[in-house]
Amino acid sequence: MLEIKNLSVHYGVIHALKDITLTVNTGEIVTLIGANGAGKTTTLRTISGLIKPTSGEIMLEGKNITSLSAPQRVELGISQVPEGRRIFPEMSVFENLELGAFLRNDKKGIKQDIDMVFDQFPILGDRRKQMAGTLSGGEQQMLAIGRGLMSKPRILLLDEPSMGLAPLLVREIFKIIQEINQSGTTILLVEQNASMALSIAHRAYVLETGSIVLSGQGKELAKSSDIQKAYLGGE
Amino acid sequence: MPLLKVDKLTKSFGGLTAVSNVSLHIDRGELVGLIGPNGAGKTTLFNLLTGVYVPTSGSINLEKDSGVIELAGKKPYNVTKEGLARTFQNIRLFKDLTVIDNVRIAMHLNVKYGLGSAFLHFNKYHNEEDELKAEAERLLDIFHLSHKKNELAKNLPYGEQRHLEIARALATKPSLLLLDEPAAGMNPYETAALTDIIEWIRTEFDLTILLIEHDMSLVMKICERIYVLDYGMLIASGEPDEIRKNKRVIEAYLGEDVNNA
Amino acid sequence: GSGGTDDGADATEVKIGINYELTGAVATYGESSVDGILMAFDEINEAGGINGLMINPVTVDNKSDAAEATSLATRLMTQEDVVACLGPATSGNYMATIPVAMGNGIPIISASATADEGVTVDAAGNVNDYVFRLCFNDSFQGVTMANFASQNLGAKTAVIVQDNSSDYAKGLAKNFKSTFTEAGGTIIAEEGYVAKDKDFNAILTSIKGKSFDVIFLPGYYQEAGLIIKQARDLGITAPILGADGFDSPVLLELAGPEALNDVYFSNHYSSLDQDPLVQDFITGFKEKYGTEPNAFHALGYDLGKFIADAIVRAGSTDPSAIKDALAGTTNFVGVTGTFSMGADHNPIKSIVVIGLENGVQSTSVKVEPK
Amino acid sequence: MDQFLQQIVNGISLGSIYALIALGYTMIYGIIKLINFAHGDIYMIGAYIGFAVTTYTHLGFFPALIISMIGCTVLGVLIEKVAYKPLRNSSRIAVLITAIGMSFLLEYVMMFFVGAEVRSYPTLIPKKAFHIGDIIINTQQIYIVLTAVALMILLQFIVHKTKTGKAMRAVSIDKDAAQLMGINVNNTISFTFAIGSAFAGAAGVLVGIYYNSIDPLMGMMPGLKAFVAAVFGGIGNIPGAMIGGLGIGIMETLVSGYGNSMYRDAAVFALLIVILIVKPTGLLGKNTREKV
Amino acid sequence: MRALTKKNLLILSSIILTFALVQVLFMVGILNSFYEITIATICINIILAVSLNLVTGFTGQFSLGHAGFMSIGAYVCAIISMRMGSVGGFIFGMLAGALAAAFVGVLIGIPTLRLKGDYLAIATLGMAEIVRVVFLNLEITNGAAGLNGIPRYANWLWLFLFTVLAVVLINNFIKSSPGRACIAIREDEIAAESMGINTTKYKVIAFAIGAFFAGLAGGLYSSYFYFLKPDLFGFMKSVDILVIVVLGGLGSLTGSVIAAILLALITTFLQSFTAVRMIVYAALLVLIMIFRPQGLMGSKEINDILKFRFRNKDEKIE
Ligand SMILES: Nc1ncnc2c1ncn2[C@@H]1O[C@H](COP(=O)(O)OP(=O)(O)OP(=O)(O)O)[C@@H](O)[C@H]1O
Ligand SMILES: Nc1ncnc2c1ncn2[C@@H]1O[C@H](COP(=O)(O)OP(=O)(O)OP(=O)(O)O)[C@@H](O)[C@H]1O
Ligand SMILES: [Mg+2]
Ligand SMILES: [Mg+2]
Repeated sequence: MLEIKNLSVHYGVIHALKDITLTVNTGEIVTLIGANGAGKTTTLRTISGLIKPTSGEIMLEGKNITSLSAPQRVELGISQVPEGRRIFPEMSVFENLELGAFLRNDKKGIKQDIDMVFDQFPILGDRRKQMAGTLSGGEQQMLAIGRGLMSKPRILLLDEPSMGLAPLLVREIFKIIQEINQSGTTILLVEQNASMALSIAHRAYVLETGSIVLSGQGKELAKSSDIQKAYLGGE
Repeated sequence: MPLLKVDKLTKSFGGLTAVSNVSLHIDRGELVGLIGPNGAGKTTLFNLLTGVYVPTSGSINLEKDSGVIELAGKKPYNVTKEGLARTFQNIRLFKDLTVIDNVRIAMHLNVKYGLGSAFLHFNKYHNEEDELKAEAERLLDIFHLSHKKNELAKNLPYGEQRHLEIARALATKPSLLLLDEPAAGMNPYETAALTDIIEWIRTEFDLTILLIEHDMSLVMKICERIYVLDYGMLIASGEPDEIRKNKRVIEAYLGEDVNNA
Repeated sequence: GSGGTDDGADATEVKIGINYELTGAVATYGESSVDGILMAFDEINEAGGINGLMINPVTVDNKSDAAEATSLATRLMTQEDVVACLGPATSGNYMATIPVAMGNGIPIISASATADEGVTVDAAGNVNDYVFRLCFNDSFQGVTMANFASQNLGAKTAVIVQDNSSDYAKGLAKNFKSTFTEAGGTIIAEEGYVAKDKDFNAILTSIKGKSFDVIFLPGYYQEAGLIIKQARDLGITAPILGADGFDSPVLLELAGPEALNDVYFSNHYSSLDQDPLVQDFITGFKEKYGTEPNAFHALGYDLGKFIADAIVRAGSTDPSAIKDALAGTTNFVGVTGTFSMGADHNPIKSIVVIGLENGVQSTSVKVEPK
Repeated sequence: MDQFLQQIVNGISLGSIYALIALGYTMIYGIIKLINFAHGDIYMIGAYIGFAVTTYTHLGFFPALIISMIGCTVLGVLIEKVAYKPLRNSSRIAVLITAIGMSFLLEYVMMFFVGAEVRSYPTLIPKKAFHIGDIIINTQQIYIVLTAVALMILLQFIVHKTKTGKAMRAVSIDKDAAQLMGINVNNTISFTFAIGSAFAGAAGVLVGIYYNSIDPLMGMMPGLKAFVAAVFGGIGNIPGAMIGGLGIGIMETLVSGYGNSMYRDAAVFALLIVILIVKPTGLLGKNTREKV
Repeated sequence: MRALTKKNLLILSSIILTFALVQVLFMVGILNSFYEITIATICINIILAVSLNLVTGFTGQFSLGHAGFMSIGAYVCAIISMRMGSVGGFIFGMLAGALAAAFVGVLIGIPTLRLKGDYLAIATLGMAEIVRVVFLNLEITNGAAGLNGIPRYANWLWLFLFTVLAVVLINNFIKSSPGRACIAIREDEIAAESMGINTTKYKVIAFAIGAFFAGLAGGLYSSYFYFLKPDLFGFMKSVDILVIVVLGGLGSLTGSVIAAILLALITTFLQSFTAVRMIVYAALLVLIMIFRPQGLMGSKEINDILKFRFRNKDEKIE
């Protein structure tokens, strides 16, 4: 579904991504793991069109989208739940979700989908009128995911959805990700919590200082001793 | 008398009571954890302790050599002066300044020369500035940052920024250090390294530490005691093993599957 | 620098500096003055110049800023080698250039710097050799209008509404006040506004509630036009008095003819004056610029003619000789009146008090200087 | 008492003019946090466009108003594209200086072409005075007050009830996140400038008619006062701009009418500072203390 | 004072050299009184710009009222030196003016520095307007007509001396612990406070120092240009100073100095293009900001650049 070919990104003189190639097939959960500063967020932001690559191509279902703007990519079905949530704090929960559906015009469908998000995250339903900025960290994370779903994406990019969440919620979030996937959305997941990510992912890539150093089946990678040592905190 | 004694502390924002009647204490030299669900009021409690918020009611007592003092209602800079230092949940470095300047700024309270020296750079200025610089470099060494001392803080990788924040807090020469989610955004490997550093600085600097963290691998490993907040209220306290088994804590926070912590 | 004669025999032109406010707060006065000056210079050059020398005007813009005026005066005198400088228009900026003129020995003249003190005579009472003006000063106009109010209009009480940001207006107000009270009148209220204000309803409403015989309105036509209109709209019918700052066709455009009744102002000349000099100027000006001239235009025009006349009389382009010629002026005939230069370098000229009816000049009273 | 009421009427009509300009100001501020110093000059250009249209083509009030609004829209969008867009990621103060430069540019270019002299405006709306007791209100005052209120309501509606308004708010909070929602940030900002500038153009024509006097520097003081009004009401807040404008207008009037008119501006600023000290984010500004 | 370090000697000698060079140019007549005015403007603008830079560039407090402080210094100095009529009177007047400005700075700073960003800008703008209106209505300042014939003691020597003094003292301050406290406030007020910095105190200190030097510049201005009027110190003057600071680079003293010189040169050069000078000036302003939004120097100082050069060389050798 999503193909990235020889992608390079620079921030000024910093070479953040070096010649990255990866694919995400329809219906998969693919996870991208790596240390701090490896370039995970950069990868997602480039896919979304927030950053222009220095070279390389991004293909969505065979179509080259490298030169499209971020909003155009949203229209084609790419949605991102960004690092640090980036909800609109001075707007209500409801308005945040409405904005998620900005490009849609089917009023009825939007309404249904908002209800669906409230089903998925009942606590958001209770807080629909509350200013998003006053939500707790976990609630904000749920809102960010719900908002990401509102555009009816074909592929959802998740950047560290478990960061700063209580253990109980972390497990909850991963369960929800799997549910979203099962209902037909392809997922590219970036996580620090590598063990959890690997446990739900079909496939995984390991990023190290801007290059992909390893890839394979999620479960298998989890067993690899290199990975154990570097990212899972194992001995 | 413990180093820090919090008594019936309450903070309300309009209708919401973020911290509700919380009493706790921390003894000298202890390493104490503060955990609880998102929105439980942990950061708010830190903000109360450090003077960012004025408590609605309750008291915060700190024991000093000179006697017990009340911290509630004091301005943040005065709280720091009394020996409390903190890091922030969302990193708040002086992003556009160099690494070493971040630390030097934090040494502000230890500077004795006055405005005259500041303008005219008397000998006093030079002597103290030299000392300051040496001291700052020593701190950076501990966190393996001295080779980056002239880099801008914002250009450091995330993990190193967290380290720099701790170094900066230490530069104020605190007796009590408050760490707000120091391991957030780190992978397990990095978290493990951080755990070691926290233990090490505690002995090296003779510190008392209170830390907030959602990563149980860190909390359960190094905290001697743990307080648990939920909806602004203290729901449990005790040693890691007790907390791990506490039903209310499991229900509200840890979940059933706590074994991987 | 010592002026344009250094170049010796091959000189075919005479450089005259024009240092005016062409941008900034008082740009309109500078702009008008320069238009008048250049019209005069064009006429002179077309007629063969000054003894065969073409006038080369060096125009600079002092941005309505005193320091800039000083800098430009220095530039004109030391870099451009002008033989004399005209302007700036406002007293403050003009005064700032006085030490430059004195230091460089180049005469300066202004046609609109009306401040009583500190212009042609310094604080110690000595005349500034190189400094001249060809307009009367604030006290003459202020005193004239106060006398006009009490003697011609029989006013006992007056309200002053002054442009608080203008030294010209404040100078007029001060002189009006002292003369009017000396003559037994009372000033009921003093109100202020600042240049570029457009809404005067607040002060007008407040004076409407008082009883008084006349309003004295020292200031310029841009605001005066609006004040007169708004006053009449609010039902204030008392006579309104002003000074040469009123003299502009814009006053009529802003206030409209219905509002311009019972309005009197002092001026250098009356456009109704049938003297051919005046009428030729007015038609010539309309041809050249497409509008009616205002006081600044007329004064600027006279200024241009005046400096040329002085150079002719000096018989040389030596600044010091020009200075002497300026000081020795007798009976110069200009659009804005015939005058001789007084010992204090102020012109001795008569004043005209013009009355407006439906926006048209209907009466004029001539007042001779004491 | 009558005099007091008359002063209030005076204050409201003066204040409505400040409000008219402040509305556009605050709206542009709201989206890119820019104190658009050129806004007052767009208002000036609007007045001149209206002047040119009515003087040379003899069209009536409404065509003049519309043409002026269109002209200002084009100008506002152009300025944004040329001068502000390249600075999207620069410090706010850099953009502020650009705005000041832009303001100078408009003033001096205008002065270069039309001269510094004031011009009188054609009477496009017949002026009729109504006497209520001793209080005088004229039709033009009523027009201005009504226009200001109507524009405020319209703006409030656009910003809070329409999709574009939502996009505007989202862009103002977080540009990247807005893009991720599919919002075209550049178009949204252009749209905001278009509306803000159109309003400034309308204000220019209305004020030209009301006071019958325009000049190239006419935008300077009202621009500054409108900025003060917007801050006073809580910058970025639409009803705040209205209340701020009226507040400043009424304050000025009362100080002139009952205090010392020589100290009008000083008194108004002193009052303003006192109010800000009591309410540091303006009358309706939200005190969004950063959560740490 | 470690006066005799290599670096200080280098700075001292370059200062003396600059002075000597200009002095010689004056003496042989290459520079005449016209250039002296330009140089005087540059000196005064440098003092104004570095002092505003301390407030806005280093401490991060957005001030639109610097001309107000300048006018206080100017009027106080003018009035005193007119009464005393001696060089001593001028120096005393200048100090008194600067202190008066600093005093007003503290007075207005304590309540208003709680305000943030644009709200502070409005408060400072308002303060400057109030000062201006007061001068416009006072008897002793001669109202709108202004003061004329102020004794002219300020000459190139004084101007140079005070400019160097202002730059050196402010530079020293920034390189000290209180100076770093100010910079910390600009970077992150909440974090600064958590580091034990009394933010209000340091904001007021920076504000007072800024006002002090602005007052000093005002005193020099009044004496050199011997003429004062309230409208010289309007909003536009504050903007002019801000333009210098931003153009040079917020947080760069070197930048302020360079921008003050550059703008004076541009202004002088444009004087010959009367009709379009302001249009060109405004267009230049916009263009410079578009192409160099961080200002000419960013937040770098001259020695940062020199150091960078040296370091690069070293690296190549290795
Ligand atoms: N805006 C920026 N300007 C300059 N450098 C940047 C910028 N954003 C990221 N970088 C650098 O690019 C590299 C990759 O950063 P990125 O944020 O993609 O890492 P990451 O893998 O998401 O890390 P983390 O786990 O901390 O989120 C890092 O070295 C980082 O310092
Ligand atoms: N300044 C404030 N105004 C209003 N509500 C606030 C404010 N600060 C905190 N709150 C609310 O108080 C509650 C506690 O917040 P706090 O930040 O202390 O949570 P926390 O325990 O640190 O959570 P997390 O683990 O997600 O960081 C939340 O509901 C939050 O929305
Ligand atoms: Mg990341
Ligand atoms: Mg928290």
